[in-house]
Amino acid sequence: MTRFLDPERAVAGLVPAGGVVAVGGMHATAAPMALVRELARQRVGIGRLVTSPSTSIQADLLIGEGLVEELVAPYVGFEDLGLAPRFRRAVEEGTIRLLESDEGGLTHALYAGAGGLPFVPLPPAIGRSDVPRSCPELYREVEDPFTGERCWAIRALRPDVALIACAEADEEGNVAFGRVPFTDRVMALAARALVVQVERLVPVESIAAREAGTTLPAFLVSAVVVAPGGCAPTASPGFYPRDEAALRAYLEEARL
Amino acid sequence: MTRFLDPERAVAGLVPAGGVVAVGGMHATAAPMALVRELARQRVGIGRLVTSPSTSIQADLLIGEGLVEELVAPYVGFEDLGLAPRFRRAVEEGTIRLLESDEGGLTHALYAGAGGLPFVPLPPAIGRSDVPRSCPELYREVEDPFTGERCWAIRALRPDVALIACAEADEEGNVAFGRVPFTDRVMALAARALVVQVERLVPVESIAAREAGTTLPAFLVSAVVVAPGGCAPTASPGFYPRDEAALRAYLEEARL
Amino acid sequence: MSAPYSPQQLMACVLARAFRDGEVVVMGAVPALPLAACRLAKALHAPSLSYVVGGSGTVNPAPAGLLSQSCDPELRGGPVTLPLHEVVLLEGRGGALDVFCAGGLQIDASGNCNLVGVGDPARPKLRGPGSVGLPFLPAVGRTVIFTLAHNPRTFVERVDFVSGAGDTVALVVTPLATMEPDPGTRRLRLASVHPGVSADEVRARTGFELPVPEPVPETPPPTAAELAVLARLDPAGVLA
Amino acid sequence: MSAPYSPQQLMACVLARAFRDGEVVVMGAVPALPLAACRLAKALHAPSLSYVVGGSGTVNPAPAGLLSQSCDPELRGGPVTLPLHEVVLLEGRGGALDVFCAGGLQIDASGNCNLVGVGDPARPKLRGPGSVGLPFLPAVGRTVIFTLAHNPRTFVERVDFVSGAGDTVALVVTPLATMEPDPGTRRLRLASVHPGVSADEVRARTGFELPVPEPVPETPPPTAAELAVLARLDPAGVLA
Repeated sequence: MTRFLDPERAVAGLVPAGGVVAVGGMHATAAPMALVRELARQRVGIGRLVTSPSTSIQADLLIGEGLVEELVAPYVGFEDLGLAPRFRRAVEEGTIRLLESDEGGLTHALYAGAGGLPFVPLPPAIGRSDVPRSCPELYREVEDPFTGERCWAIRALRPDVALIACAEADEEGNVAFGRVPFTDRVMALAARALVVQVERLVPVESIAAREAGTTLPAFLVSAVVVAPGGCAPTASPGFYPRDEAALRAYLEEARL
Repeated sequence: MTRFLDPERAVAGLVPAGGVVAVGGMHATAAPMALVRELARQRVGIGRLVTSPSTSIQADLLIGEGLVEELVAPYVGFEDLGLAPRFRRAVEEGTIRLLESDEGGLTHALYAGAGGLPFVPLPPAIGRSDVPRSCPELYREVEDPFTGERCWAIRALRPDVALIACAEADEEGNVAFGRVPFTDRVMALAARALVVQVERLVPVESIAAREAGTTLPAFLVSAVVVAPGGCAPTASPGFYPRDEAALRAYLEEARL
Repeated sequence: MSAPYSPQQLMACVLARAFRDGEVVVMGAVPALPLAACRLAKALHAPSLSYVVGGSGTVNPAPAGLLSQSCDPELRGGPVTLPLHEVVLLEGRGGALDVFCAGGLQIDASGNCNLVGVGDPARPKLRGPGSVGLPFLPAVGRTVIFTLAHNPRTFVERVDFVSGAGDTVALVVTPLATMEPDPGTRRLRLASVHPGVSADEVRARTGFELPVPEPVPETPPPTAAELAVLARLDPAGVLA
Repeated sequence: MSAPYSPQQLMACVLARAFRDGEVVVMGAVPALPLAACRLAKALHAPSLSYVVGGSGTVNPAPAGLLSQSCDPELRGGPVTLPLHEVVLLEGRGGALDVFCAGGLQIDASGNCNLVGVGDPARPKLRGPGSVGLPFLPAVGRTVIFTLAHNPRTFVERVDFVSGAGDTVALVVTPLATMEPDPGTRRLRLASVHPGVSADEVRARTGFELPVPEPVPETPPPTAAELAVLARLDPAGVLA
């Protein structure tokens, strides 16, 4: 059953210390910042942080707090605003264990986690890059049993908990994305527990009026955290744009 | 570029003789019957027919016409109305080559086809059934390069063309499902060409107002066939229910 | 004194009682009976039960009556619909779905189900629809089997084809009786006979050797509350 | 006589001219320049061009200005949005997407792109954002590389890390020049210099040996029509 919790209780109750934590949102859009800030406040150690194919402040902040031991993130940056300062420093100084990965591999690895598939072979193109051979923890070669050819495969990722931001929830705990889903759906399905931060509560009829595939049922949602404005300084589609001034201020401080 | 064609031209122009043809719709809902009937009318030989996880008249009719050489269909039947007579007879008399398959395997095989993945390992549970070992054409064992354990894998399916039914298209060729997608999205993405039968044309703004993931862009749609009522006797959600009398009449004739 | 009821109404009650609050149930083709059971359970003792109807992916639909098509457009009544693709993921993953309602042309002493056919699968005497989602059965919490055909052709010592393995079977419900696996041997044994049915009759209509407990429990008949809910859910009398 | 224009406006024109009618273009982070190019091409010579903006999955968005965030909520303007998961599928599949707009911290003589960092990847001097979608580059029809940094640190003989292989590179566009692969060796060579730039300057600011054709073609400057469209697309002057 879905519980309705404040950020403090959701993080304390559902994010295991040293666990595999997935954090959604792409770039500076729909990052579950109310939950991310609470992770920092409670100083929850993260054994492995798994992000969307492109992540930003939601990862940089946790890395900067020294909470992340191991990172799976194909892109950490701030797009037009620049590189991710704390991520950059942690990698350059060797204070984080970065598992090199790619967008397609990560997405398929979460698909595998969601579907109980042990691993997923990747398109042949991946072998032309240096990514797979630089991370044997995630990528290994396998023989295609149909053709006999070698190909690269990625291991399934199964986060202990996923933290994502959606627009709305109803009182039963059903949630509506109310936005482009990015890869947050498969991240949600792959995780053993799911905490969804929402902008507001709506009647159940409002969720029911949405089209198939744009909502998630309560039975997949461990906890709903109602946090209006909780994506800031990232954008919450339909509610507010990214707060560029706040992001610039973060970057300025982070670069020190 | 998307072409707007009648069923006759769509089938003649886009369904290669002896090719791998995928036909969407689950059970007696959203079957692209206008296209299926045209396949029968033109007597297009189908090298391999790939269906949804559960198919009905859309496969039984083509099988009954003697057009299907090889079949990948985890379920062919009419639910409460009974077994699929022509499918049943073809298998019992050995006039069709049936590749035994399962719902999960088929879905993952289409995912692999859509993503350029050579094959997909399946959850360990599959090995407890007789399905994988009865069809080496589709299922083979592979060693997990991460754990060393053996598991079953399914080969990617890449149809030459997929035929699906959606609710609406706009004049550019963008389409809106307007219904539960079943596995028709991944079938559409896996195919080299895509023919979408729709109930009606709508303005482009109408498609644009739909949520992400409930539509397909014109660049994936080879042809749109406007065929009001074209799912009958199966249901077209939002337009008409299944025509039970017509299905019963079909079954009566098919059982002869 | 209990009110009159049909075998299918009793079966719906037995299934419903097997669902626990907070669980997630998934069902396949021809969903009328498990749909009735889920809605009954939700109305009476399991308000937080969730159920997913077959290929449609609809969660907790509450249509005006009981539907016999798993992809009926009328199933839209639920608050959420999962694309079938995602239901397939959850079935394979384990941990998300608690109960799988299954059936078969043949069901054997180990609880294996066969939807492929009777006889040599390569050239069957009777070809069934196919295995659909049953191969993933062992990945779901537990399996509940129901069938309207309690006869020696359906209940066989060994299925001709294993569509879904009986590893997680917890309960079998027929118009005559209920069965459950012996925790030691995992073979099915008689668990209860429905009112008015004898253990001998059940054994005679079962094609494998069916252990019978002594004394034989009787399946509790539908309560007045259960029948009242069923009457409301099933105005057309699909289960009557 | 041509009107005044900025280097980025010229680059947008060069990119736009490389897109053919009916093609599908996909772009990644910081999409302002390729977004301008796609909209320019669609307005002038490629009305059936389709473009997919980065992580957002939006197809053919036409926001009020040029956006620098690939997941900006303002990108909703397009008629269709594909979930990123499906864009990933199409990138790997091949045959669906014709042009991938890429870039890099380093770009080498073979057209390989590096977004991982400078120096030993295990302990880099400069860590970049990461490889994102570039490893799938060879699966997409052809790659078009653009960068605002034409200097010897960016254009190197061999990247320190191959994020995306240069196998399908067709064109490189910088503020100084365009390059293309030699069909025989697949190494990049100078294709054209922008007006006012000399081949010597380009060679001096390129960190690998750059073959120069004789005579050196000049990149055609933006036409009045191109500049008019750009002015309309980019009221805020992002490319100015």
